[in-house]
Amino acid sequence: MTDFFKSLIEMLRDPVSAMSVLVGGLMIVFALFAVEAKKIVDSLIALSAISLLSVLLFVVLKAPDVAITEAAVGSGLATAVMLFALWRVDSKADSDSQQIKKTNKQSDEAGEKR
Amino acid sequence: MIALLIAVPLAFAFASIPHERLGRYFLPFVALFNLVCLFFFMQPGQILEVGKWPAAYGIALVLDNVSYPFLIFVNFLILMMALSATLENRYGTLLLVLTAAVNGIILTGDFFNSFVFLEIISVIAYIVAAHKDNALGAFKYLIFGGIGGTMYLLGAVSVYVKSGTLNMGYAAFITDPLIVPTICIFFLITFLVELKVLPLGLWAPDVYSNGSSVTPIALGSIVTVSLVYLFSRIFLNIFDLPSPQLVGILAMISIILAELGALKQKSLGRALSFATISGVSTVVAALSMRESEIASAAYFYLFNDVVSKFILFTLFAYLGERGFKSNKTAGIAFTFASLSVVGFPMFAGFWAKYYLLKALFQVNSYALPAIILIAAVIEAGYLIKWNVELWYKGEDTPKVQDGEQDSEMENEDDEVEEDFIPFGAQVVTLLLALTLVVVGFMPGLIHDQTMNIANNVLDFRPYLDLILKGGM
Amino acid sequence: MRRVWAILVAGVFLYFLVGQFLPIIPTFGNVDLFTRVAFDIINKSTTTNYNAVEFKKSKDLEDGSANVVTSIVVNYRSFDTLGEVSVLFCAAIGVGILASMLKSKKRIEFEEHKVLMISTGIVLPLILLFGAYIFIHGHLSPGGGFPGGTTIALGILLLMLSNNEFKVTDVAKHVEQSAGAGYVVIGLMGMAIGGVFLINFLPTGVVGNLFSAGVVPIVYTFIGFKVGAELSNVISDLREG
Amino acid sequence: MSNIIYYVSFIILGIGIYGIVSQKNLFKQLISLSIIDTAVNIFIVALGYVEWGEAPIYSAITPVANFVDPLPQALVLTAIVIGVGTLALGSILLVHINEKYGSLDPDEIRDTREVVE
Repeated sequence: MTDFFKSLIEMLRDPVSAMSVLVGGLMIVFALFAVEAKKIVDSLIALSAISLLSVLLFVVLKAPDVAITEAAVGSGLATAVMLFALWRVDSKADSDSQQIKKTNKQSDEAGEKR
Repeated sequence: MIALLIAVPLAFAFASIPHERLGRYFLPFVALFNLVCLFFFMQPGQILEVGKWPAAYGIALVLDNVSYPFLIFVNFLILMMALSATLENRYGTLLLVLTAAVNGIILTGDFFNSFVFLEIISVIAYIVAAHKDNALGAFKYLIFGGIGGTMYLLGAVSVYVKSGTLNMGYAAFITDPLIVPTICIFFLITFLVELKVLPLGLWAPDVYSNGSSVTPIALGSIVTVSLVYLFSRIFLNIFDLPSPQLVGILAMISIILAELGALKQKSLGRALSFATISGVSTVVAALSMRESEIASAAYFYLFNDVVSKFILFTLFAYLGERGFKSNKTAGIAFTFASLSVVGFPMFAGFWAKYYLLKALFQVNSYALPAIILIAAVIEAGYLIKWNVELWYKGEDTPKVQDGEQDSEMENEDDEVEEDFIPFGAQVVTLLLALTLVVVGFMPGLIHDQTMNIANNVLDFRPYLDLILKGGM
Repeated sequence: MRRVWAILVAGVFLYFLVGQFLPIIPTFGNVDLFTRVAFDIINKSTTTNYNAVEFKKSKDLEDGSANVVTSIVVNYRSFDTLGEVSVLFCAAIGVGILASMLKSKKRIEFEEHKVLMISTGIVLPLILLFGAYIFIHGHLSPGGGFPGGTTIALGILLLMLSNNEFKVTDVAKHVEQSAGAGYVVIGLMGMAIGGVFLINFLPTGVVGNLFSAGVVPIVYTFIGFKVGAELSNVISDLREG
Repeated sequence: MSNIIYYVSFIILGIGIYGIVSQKNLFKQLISLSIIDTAVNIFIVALGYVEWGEAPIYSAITPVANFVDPLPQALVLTAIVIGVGTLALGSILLVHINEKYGSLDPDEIRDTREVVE
C-alpha cells in the first residue's frame, strides 16, 4: 500500500500530472453532472464549467493560444449562444401552458388538412 | 492556378453578402468558370504548394488523374443544380461556399485541410437539410456529423503524431504499415457516417425526404461524389482499408436493409432516400474489394446512381406525388431515370451493373453479386410501382399540395391543374435523361474514364512522385 | 434500456481507444520533435537551412512572427484558416436564415439595471480595446484573430444585455463582407506577386517587433473584424428571433 | 510522466458518447457533443506536450527555442472554432424543433408527428 501512495505523491510532484488529476477529476464530475442533470440550465452551467476548467488544463499544458481561444470562444460564446437558445426554448414551454401546446397541435393538424 | 477553383467561389460568396439574391446569380457563372478552367487551363499531374511552403510543411493541392475527372463531374453537377434548383435568398451564397469546399476536399493533399473542408461541407449540409422546416432531420444529421467530424480530427492528428507530417503523400510513405489499421478506424467511422452506410447512416432518410429541390441534390449527389473520392483516395490510394471483409459485409447488410426500407415506404421522398443509401452502400461494398476492375465498375455505378437520383429528386421536389398528367416531359425523364437505376438495358444503369457483376465474377466473389441482383429486383419492384402510380394519377383528382411555386417566373394565376416546373429544371432533367440514354448506347464514354481513374487510384507511386516533384 | 445500450457503446469505444490506440501513441511528454515537421516550423527553417532563431535578433526569416502557433495558423497553413473563416461565415448565415424562418417573432428582453448600464459605459471601450489588442498583437502574444473577434462580439453582447434598444445594424454585415473579401484579396495579391496563392509577400523584419511578420498582422486584423462582426450577428439573430 | 491526462480525456470522451446515446432530450445531446469536442481538444494538445518544453512563443522569457510542439495547438485552434460554429447551428435548430413540435423530447415529438402525418 505504501509504495502506491509513494508513487502517487511522486507523480503529483510535477505540475502537469497534479493539475490533470485535480482538474481532470473535477471535469469528469462536471461532465457526469452535465449529462445526468434533470434541468437543462444546470447541465448548461456544468458545460461552461467544463470549458473553463479545460482552459486551466491548456495553460498547464503550455498552450496559451489555445487557452485564450477556448476561454473566449469555447466557454464565453458557446454558453451565451446556448443560453439564448434555452431562453427561447424554455420561455416557450414555461409561459404557454399545456393549453397552448394543445392548440399548437390542432393548428398543425389544421395546417396539414388545408 | 489550381487555387482559383477554391478562391473564386469564396470571393464571390463573400461578395454576395450585402444583397440576398445576389449569390443565386453568381452560382451558375462560377460553376461555368470552374468547368472552363478545368477543361482548358489545367491538365492533370500538377501540384500547387499553397504559400510556396514545401509540401511536407504547408498544404499542397494535388491535381492528378484521379482528382481531375472527379472535379469535372462535381462541377458539372453543381452547374446542373444551379440551373435546376430554386434557391431562396442566401442559399446561393451557401452553395458558392459549398462549391469551394467540394473543390477543396477533392484537391487537397493534406489530412487536416480535408478535415476543415469536410466540416465546411457538414455545416452547409446542416443548414441545407433544415430547408422546408425539417429541423429535426437536420439536428439528427448534426449529431451524427459532429461525431464523424471529431473522429476524422482524431485520425488526422494521430497520423501527424505517428508520421511527423500532415501531408497525405509523406504521411503514407513514413507511417509503418503495422499501425495503419488502428489509425484508419477513425477515418472509417467518419466515412460510414458520411456515406450513409446504414447503421450509422440513419440520419439520411429524414434529411433527403424534405421535398426541397436543393437538399437531396446538394447532399445526395455533389457531397456524396466528393466523399467517395476522399474514401477512395484515403483507403485505396494512400492507406489500405482496415478489415475490408468487415466493411464489405456491413455495406452489403446496409444495401439489403435500405432496399427493404424503401419497399415499405409510403412517401416517394423516403423511398428515394433509401434507394440512395443502397446505391452508395453498393459503391462502398465494391470499393472495399480493392481491385482495379471492380473499382472502375464502382465509379461507373456511382456515375449512374448520382445522375439518375439527381433527376428523381428534382422531379420529386417540384411534382411531389402529383402525377405527370400535366408534365409529360417530366414524366419521361422520371421514367428514364428510374429505369436506369433498375438497370434496364439501353440505359447507363444496365452497363453499370453489367461491368460490376462481370468484374466481381472474375474475382469469383459471389456474395456481393447475389446481393446486387436481389437489390435490383426489389428496386424494380417499388420503382415501377411508383412510376405506374404517378403516370396514372390522373384518374382520381390530384389532391392539392402547395408544392414549390416561387420559381423564377412568378406565375400569378396559380391554377391548380397546371403544376409548374421551372424551365431550368425541365431542361436539366431532360438533358441528364438524355446523357443516361447516350451512355446507355456508348458506355465507353464513361467506362474509359473510370478505368483510367481505377488504375491510377490503386497505385501510390505516381501520387508520391507528384508530391516529391514539388510545386510550381 | 437506453442507458445499458449507451454504456455498451461507450465501453466498446473506450476499450478500442485504451487497448489498441493508446499503445501506439508516444507516452505523455516524451515526444522528440526532430521526427516531426514542427521542428523546422519552430526554427523557421522549412525553406532555408537551420540557424537558431533569437528573439529580437534574427532578421528577415522566412516567417517573422514570434508566436509560432500564429505563424502556423496564418503563414504555413493559412489555407486552413481560410477554410476556418468560411465555416464561421456559413454558421453565421445559417443562423441568419433559420432565425428569420422562426414564426414566433419574440425578442428576448432583459430588465434594465442602472448599475449595468453605467458599468457597461465604462467597461465596454476597454473590452473592445482589449479585443483589438489581441488580434493586432496576434503574432507576438498568444491569441489571434479568433479570440480577438470573439472578445469584441462578447463586448457587444454586454451592450445588448445592458440596454434593450441596442440593435446590431447592417454595419456588421458590411464589416463582415469587406473583411472576408479583404482576406481573399490578400490571398489573390499573394498569387499575383509571388505567383502562388496566399504567399507572404511583405518583408518579415526582426522577430519580436510590431511590424515583423509581413502579412500576418494584416490577415489577423481582417479575421478579427470578420469574426467579431459575424458572431455579434449570430448573437443578435438569436436574440431578435 | 504517466499519461494520466490521456485517461482523463478518454473518460470525458466516453461520458460524452454515453450522453449522446443515453439522453433522450435533444438539448442534452447537443451538450454531450460539446463535451466530446472539449475532450478531443484536450487529448490533441496533450499529444503535443514535450516534457521540459516551454510555450511556443519567442519572447524575452524564452528567447531561444525550447518549445512544446506548436502544430497540435494550431489544429485545436481551428477545431474549437468549428465546434462553436456547429453548436450555434445546433441551438438555432433546437429552437426550430421546439417551435414546431412544442417540446424537445423525442417521444412527445413522435406523438405530435403521428398526429400531424
